[in-house]
Amino acid sequence: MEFSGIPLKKLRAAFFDFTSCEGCQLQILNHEKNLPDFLSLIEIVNFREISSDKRDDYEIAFIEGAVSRKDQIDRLKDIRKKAKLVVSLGTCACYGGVNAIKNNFSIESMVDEVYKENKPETIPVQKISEIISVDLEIPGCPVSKIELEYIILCLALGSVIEKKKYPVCIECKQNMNHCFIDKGSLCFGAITRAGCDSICVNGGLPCYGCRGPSASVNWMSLKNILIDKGITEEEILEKLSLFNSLNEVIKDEN
Amino acid sequence: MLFKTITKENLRTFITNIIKENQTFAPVVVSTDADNNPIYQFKKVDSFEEIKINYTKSYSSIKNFFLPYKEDLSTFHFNENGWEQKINYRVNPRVLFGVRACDINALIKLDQVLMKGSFPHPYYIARRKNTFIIGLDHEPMADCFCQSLDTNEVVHGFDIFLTDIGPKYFMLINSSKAFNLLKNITIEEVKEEDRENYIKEKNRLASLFKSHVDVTGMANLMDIEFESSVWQKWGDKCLSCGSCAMVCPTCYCYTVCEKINLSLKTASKEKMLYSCNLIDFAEVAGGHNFRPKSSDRLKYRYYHQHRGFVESFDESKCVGCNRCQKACPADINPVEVLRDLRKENIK
Amino acid sequence: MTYKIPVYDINNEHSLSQTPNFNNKNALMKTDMVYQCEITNIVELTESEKLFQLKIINPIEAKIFSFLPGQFVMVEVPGFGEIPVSISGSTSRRGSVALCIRKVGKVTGILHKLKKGTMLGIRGPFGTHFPMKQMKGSNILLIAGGLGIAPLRAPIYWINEHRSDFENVHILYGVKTPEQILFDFQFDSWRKIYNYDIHVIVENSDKSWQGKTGLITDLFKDISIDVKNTYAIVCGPPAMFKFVCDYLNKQGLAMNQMFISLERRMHCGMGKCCRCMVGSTFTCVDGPVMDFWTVMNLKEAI
Amino acid sequence: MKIDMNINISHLARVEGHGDIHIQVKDGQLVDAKWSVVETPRFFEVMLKNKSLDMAPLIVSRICGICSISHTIASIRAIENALLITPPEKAQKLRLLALYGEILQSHSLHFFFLAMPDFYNSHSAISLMKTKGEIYEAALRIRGCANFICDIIGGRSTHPVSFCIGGIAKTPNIEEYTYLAENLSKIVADLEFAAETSLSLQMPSFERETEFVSLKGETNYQLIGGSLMSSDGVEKIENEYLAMTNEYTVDFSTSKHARLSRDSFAVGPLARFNNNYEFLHPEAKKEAEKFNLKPINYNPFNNNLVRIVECFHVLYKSIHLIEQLIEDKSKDIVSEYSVFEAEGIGAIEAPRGILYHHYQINKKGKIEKANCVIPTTQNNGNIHHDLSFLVKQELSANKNDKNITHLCEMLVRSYDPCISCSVH
Ligand SMILES: Cc1cc2nc3c(=O)[nH]c(=O)nc-3n(C[C@H](O)[C@H](O)[C@H](O)COP(=O)(O)OP(=O)(O)OC[C@H]3O[C@@H](n4cnc5c(N)ncnc54)[C@H](O)[C@@H]3O)c2cc1C
Ligand code: SF4
Ligand code: SF4
Ligand code: SF4
Repeated sequence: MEFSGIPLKKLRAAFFDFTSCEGCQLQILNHEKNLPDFLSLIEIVNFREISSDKRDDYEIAFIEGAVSRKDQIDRLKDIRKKAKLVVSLGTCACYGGVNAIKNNFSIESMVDEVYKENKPETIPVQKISEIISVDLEIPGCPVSKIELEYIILCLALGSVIEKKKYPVCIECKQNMNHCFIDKGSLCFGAITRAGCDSICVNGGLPCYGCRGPSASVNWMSLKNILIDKGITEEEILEKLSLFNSLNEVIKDEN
Repeated sequence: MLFKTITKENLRTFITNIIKENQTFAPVVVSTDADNNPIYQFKKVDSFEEIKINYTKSYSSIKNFFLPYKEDLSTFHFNENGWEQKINYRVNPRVLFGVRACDINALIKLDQVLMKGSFPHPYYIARRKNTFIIGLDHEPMADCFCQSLDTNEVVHGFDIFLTDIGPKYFMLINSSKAFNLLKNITIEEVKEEDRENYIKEKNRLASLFKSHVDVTGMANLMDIEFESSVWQKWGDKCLSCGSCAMVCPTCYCYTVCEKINLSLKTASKEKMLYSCNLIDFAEVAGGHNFRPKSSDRLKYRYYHQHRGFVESFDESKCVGCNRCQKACPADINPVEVLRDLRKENIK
Repeated sequence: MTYKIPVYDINNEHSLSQTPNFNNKNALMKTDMVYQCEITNIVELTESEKLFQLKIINPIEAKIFSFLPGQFVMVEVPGFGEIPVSISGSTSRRGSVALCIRKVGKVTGILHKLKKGTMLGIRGPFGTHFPMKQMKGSNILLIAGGLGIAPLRAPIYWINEHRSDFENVHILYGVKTPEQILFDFQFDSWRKIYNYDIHVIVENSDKSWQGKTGLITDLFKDISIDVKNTYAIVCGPPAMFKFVCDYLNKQGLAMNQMFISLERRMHCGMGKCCRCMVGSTFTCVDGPVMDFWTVMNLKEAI
Repeated sequence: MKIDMNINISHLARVEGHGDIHIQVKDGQLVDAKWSVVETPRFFEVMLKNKSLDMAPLIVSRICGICSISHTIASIRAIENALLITPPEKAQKLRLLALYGEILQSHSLHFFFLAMPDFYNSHSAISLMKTKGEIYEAALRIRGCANFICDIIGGRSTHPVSFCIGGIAKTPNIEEYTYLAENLSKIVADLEFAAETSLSLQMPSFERETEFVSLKGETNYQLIGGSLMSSDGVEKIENEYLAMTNEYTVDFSTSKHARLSRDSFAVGPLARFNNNYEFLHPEAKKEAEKFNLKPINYNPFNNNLVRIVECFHVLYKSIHLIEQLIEDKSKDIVSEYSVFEAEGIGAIEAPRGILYHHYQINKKGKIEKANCVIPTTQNNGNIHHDLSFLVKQELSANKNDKNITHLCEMLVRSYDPCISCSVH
């Protein structure tokens, strides 16, 4: 197959789920209008949630979810061995996501509280790249299907995948939203990588940074701005840790 | 230009009828800020009643009716033999009602770049020629500094411009299109008292400005103060988020991005307004960035406004609307930046 | 009675139905309409550089397209992007455009995957050129660093095609490693047939390299220049041209007798996207070719 | 014939999350049949500790990607019940509309993409799409429209962003309503076509008497709040949900089980249908009649058909609700509130059945303690018991292990378990 002089490769893809809500996988079936075209670009050889076919000859492994149990580590390593390209799909896989809030509590007390008996085994939440090497990260809680379509197309065409370097504020302005910060509230859009079309702010929620930091982060300035607006440090930290995606930003603080 | 007056009642009828037959955009309330002040935007309206005729200023400027945030420059259609490129400049006529003087002056500045000079921009021209502009005078807000930049008065660039002189509006008619439309409604000749009221009102409005900044010699100052620590000071605050350029009525720089449709049958070449504050604005092949620091980029934005544009067109690119400060999460204030540069803030 | 605003259809403007002529900068035209080209030949120069030979398909467009040494075109790979590339061929071969392209990213990466026969688009020519006519009767110094040799090929051909107009021609060419040398297969003909004096120097050499090792300025020891009657054309990375021009200036070569070609990010080529602005100058319209004096007077030029 | 058989399905496909089926038969006698959930627990209830109220709906939304709107609404409802907030009527209508959207989205996902391949002996909808193109075109349009409702009302179909404590952050404009209404009307034909085709689908014959739990309809097919009921005659108010669920742990599953009057009970489409049949939209009832469905129905496989029936219900209800919303010119969409020490429960009908969120709030407005009871958790016991019943029935009909495996998988799927949800 060829597209305008460029060889086109139908990649064998597998989708695997780890600790997550499976919302990112669900996005694959969304954007229904484009679905037939989307499915014609890849050959899905393993996707438990929608198919009972299972093959191990995949080239790309899309990994959804974080790691939170020992057996998942071996499963991941096995996938890494088989796949040419490992892609972290969604904020859980890229950063730990909401699951990582769990890491603020002691494992034992947590298990005791929820299970009186028949206690399950569990370990602190880790992102995929802490366990195996990852070739591509597609954050988002959930991932944006439009972005996913773009990435699949680039992979099929062997083209460079361009990540937006600018922050969510640009998209927020394109959508003619009134800035949360001007309203006196907190928003992390200014330090978060764009690509979601500022979907949260459009819907009335500030951006809590599920897509991770943009290419230019000025955390000290943003923090001062928020404190000036009367937002407490405690609240800033609570919101900053919702997705575990902006940690590296605070690290710069010291 | 023709000068007439129109009663408030007739204006209402006039606008109501315009709304009925044309896509009309006018200021409406969309939100409130931390101090409970209303936030306005130009939105499509279906009746005169929705319009906030006494609005202050719109949060985003009207430039996006002429330079949309995103616009397809062309599309490619693939076939067995290769591809075919298609371009279309068609724009449906629309009306903007309630445009401020500074915003009209901003359009005139954009006209300089995009309609005149080298390589006129057909996309802009198509939009400009199909937009009917009805301007409206207003009391400046405390932070408006358009007077300092000579953009609080308009002489062209619009179809109709209105000034409230009590029971009626003083009306400047500046296009045959406007003249023809106005044949539908009763308008009156300007009487002696109207002229008096008009001048009085104009003087009153001019006297209300509270924000001023001296821009004389600014172009050279920009060069002289190129290494000034002022840039570091403001650069440290800047989040490099680009909000300022997005809302600014005269920022027009852009990026281009091409997208192939999933069907592989078509592709589009999309233009997207950009901002010189964004980190990769001046990044080139090999990864070299000509403006790596946020202070370099912030400086550059001012440099383009108060030096680059002056060099080409003998006037600043900034019109003094202060939208950039309102939209800036870091509250970076152009008046303060320029004063700092003039060393006026040092006591 | 109607309140309907009449449509103004700009598509009806006469000039918009004409083939765009990018040499006519002030006309209203379909500025984003490309000339379709076929890739007629691809020469693999090194691992990362290829020379593409394009032929403009439409005869009218082929006739309109004319350029001067130093100018560039915007190369369109539909669906992937459009990039500025200097024209690296002779001005006299109408309808034919040679481009030497280094693989660095998205568009250039795709270009390197293309095969002979593929259709591309170009717009242009854009930008300023080396003032070849003004240089008449002088000695010429052509100095290239790395990929900088690509834009120099146009003046190299020009000078040969007007050989009697020029005195001595020196080509000084510096690269990092021997494998990076471009167009060495042409050096013989440039020396023998064009009668140019060519010197090549390599920064980091290996055993296979027989020639000189060092920085490009080391080559000045091998030639003598008459600073009164010499023009220099310098192409290469900013650090290199600054170094070279400063040296030549110290030797007495006037700043406005040295021409360089600047590189900036560009998305339109027409002074609209502002990406290539240096201070207040558009590299695409007022450049990329500028004399050293102008460059040194630009803020953040280097 | 005395046969031995071991069926071990690990990570059952075409369900949300990870669950295993284990069947052991010796000498033709069932030794063991297990439905065991092996999903890793995420400890959402602990994560909520000491969190600000506005964070709760955002966090719990991530319990499940398919029914995130349900979790969000249940969470907000729990907080509102605790703090005695009454959201404006318009906000309530919009929430209900979003829930309709989610039910349509989830049901059509399950029916066409997860369940349907079983009836055509196919492994996945992706391969089935090639042979049953027409049905899938209709299915994609239905899902597209369902997602569109969620996008418009919730800002996004997965993990909505527009719902807030006290109401809703934004309302659609007239253009959006009209566009929605037009699209919904268009897919009526698609749904009818899908229903028509489904008439030929043979549901396996199987019946096991069980108890059905759902919200209690008073005047309508209740989906948000109200009282709780079971088909065995138990009735409780929302706040007494614990008496309705009685969760307990088992050693073969990371998800808990639940019971009421019997060993297990069922929630979900069939439970709602059995308990609230009279309140179904007439068009949905007509559909049920075509399928020969009448309450009370004890065949869990019929959950599949009831999903189609419910799709009709929510589709017609949505069209009607949008008409009302277009008329509703009120601008009031959020109620103000203050925080105090309080406790509240929110019960709603998620696509897979009744869902409860329960929070204790301290006087600083932080969550002190949380509890969430998920539909699939409540169904797990029932699935588990159904399995042994089904295997016994099939053994006596002399079915082979391939047949039995297929039926067991289908049985579990017919509950559309949301496993990661159940192990939250
Ligand atoms: C006047 C001029 C003449 C040039 N002549 C040549 C030539 O003869 N041969 C040659 O190989 N290269 C030439 N270049 C450089 C060439 O334009 C870039 O290598 C090319 O744009 C990179 O495109 P890309 O899509 O492959 O890279 P990308 O994947 O887009 O990015 C790689 C890098 O290139 C930068 N970049 C992206 N777009 C542009 C752009 N439009 N202009 C400049 N940098 C960009 C990015 O910031 C990034 O750092 C010239 C540039 C200019 C301005
Ligand atoms: S609301 Fe958030 S994303 Fe939008 S402009 Fe403000 S800070 Fe940026
Ligand atoms: S707005 Fe922020 S939180 Fe929302 S999707 Fe975008 S990046 Fe994620
Ligand atoms: S720079 Fe700021 S004040 Fe000046 S025109 Fe732009 S937005 Fe208005």
